[in-house]
Amino acid sequence: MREALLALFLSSAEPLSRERLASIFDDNPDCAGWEAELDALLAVGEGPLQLACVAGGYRLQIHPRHNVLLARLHVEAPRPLSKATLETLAVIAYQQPVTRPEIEHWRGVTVSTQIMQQLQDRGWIVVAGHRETPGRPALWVTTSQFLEHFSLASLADLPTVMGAVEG
Amino acid sequence: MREALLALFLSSAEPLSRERLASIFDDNPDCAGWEAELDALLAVGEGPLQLACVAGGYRLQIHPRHNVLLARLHVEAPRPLSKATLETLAVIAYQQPVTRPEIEHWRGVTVSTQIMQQLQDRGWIVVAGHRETPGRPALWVTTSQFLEHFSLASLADLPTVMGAVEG
Amino acid sequence: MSNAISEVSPSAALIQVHGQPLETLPDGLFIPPDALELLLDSFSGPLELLLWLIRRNRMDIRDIPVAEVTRQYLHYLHEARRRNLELAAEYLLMAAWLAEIKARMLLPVPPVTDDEDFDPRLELARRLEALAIVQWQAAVLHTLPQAGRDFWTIYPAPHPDLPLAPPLVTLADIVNVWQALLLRPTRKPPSAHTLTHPHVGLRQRMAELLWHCHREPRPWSFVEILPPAADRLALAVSLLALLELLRQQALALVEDAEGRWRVAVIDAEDCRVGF
Repeated sequence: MREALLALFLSSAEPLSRERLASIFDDNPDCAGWEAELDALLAVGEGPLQLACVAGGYRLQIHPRHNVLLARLHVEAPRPLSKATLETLAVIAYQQPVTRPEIEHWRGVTVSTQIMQQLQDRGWIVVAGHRETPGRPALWVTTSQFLEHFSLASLADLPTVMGAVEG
Repeated sequence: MREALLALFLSSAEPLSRERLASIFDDNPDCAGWEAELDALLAVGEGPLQLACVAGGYRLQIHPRHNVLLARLHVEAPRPLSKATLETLAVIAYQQPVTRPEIEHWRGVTVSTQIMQQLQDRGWIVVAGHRETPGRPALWVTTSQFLEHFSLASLADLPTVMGAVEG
Repeated sequence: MSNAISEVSPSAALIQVHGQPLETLPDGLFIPPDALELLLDSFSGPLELLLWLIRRNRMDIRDIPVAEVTRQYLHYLHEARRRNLELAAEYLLMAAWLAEIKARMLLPVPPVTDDEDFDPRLELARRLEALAIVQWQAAVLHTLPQAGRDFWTIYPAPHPDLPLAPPLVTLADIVNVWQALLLRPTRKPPSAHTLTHPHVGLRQRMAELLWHCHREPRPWSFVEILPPAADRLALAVSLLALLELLRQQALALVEDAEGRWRVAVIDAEDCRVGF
């Protein structure tokens, strides 16, 4: 019975609801114990798998204890940042705290939400507050993870750059 | 070790080769026994799963003893391939790399764009290059998804012993 | 697996009429009513019809009795025409080719060549053999186990979010990019949004809105204060006018008991919404 349940879950692209499972099992008297087996599976999982309750029913997923291993299979090779992302990061690093319109002013083009999201996902930038001007724009700063990644003790260690600074 | 192997196979959308597994396991001394475990898995499977050798690697599939049950879950079976589609696929599989005019020559009729599109949509054929003849016709080959769908370890496993052709 | 394949004998049995194999088509070329259309439909072209005829007559591809095959082939074509079935032009082309081969077979073999390539049937035999091979190979593919038909693979199990690989970026990259930005000659001035179409009557619409809301000191729903039967431009101007009045704090947005936004003249400080 457990094998049958596992076979269904493992071959299914979507989560399976109790109703769906019932429609598969219920006219077969040999499968009477399926609900007890489902509950057991839900409680203890099976090997590297755990049964999770998600929208639309249950699905098997890999237990997080295998994350380190899975990362070796799935994580793609590091890629360079796009020029747009790099510029945005540079403006925030050197001009912080800085608003998005100010970043756009420095770069001369609009900054996509996607870029800001990407840098936030990395944990490199964060909103530190809001400027008290109309619209109260968010003020962006770099994080301690940013400093760690680039082996900087503090922002003061950012190399000084010469240029015509007139803002 | 078995759990770790299963976790990798269970989370992978494509077959994993021994080389791929080696690159994941080999710099970890705790994982020294993975090859023995792989062979054991290959021999006896695990619960409802069996390990199959396809497309140059290994993948998990549900043991056929559960087919009746699975047919109840996967009610919308894939549409059977038409005769014309099957013949076109056969020419590409056996004659690759092959151009469309060559396919038409083998089959004795023109090959519709629709059929070529259908085979591409399934991910079974791709253009691998162009023949350096006038018009530079595209050269069609089958993909690893083709091997996966037909459960073939490699193209060399396509049966070649001709039966009674003159039937 | 070899068992499965030996069962495959791509033959006339592939052609069925009302579920019955058409191998039993009587000799003498009697064609049952309605069968011809189904029969011809099942062939993808004239070559396949020809191959089927040869197999049905148990003839040798490498030694085709061209006269007999041509007679039978033409019979099917005539039948098809008699029943007003549409046939592709290739069927007529094949008929012409057969007739040509038949004619050349009647000619004496020129003494200068004893080449077996001279046999006018050779090209036809080659093409029929190619088709036979393709049919056999297609039958082989059909018997191979197919995913979702004969077996099911696992669908990859999801796993928790994995850590992202850090991108390839060095401190020097950031410094260089910043340097380049500093040296960039011209920068766009901070953008400001201005209305470029005064003639659409923003001021007037603002006045109308204010007047409308002042008529009765109650919160108004958006629908109530929009101009009746307004087009897109009028709606856009109304919205701009409303936003401008909100910005100037001439009007305020308030939330009613059901949590819907309403517009009201500012008088009660307690229900004002920070904007």
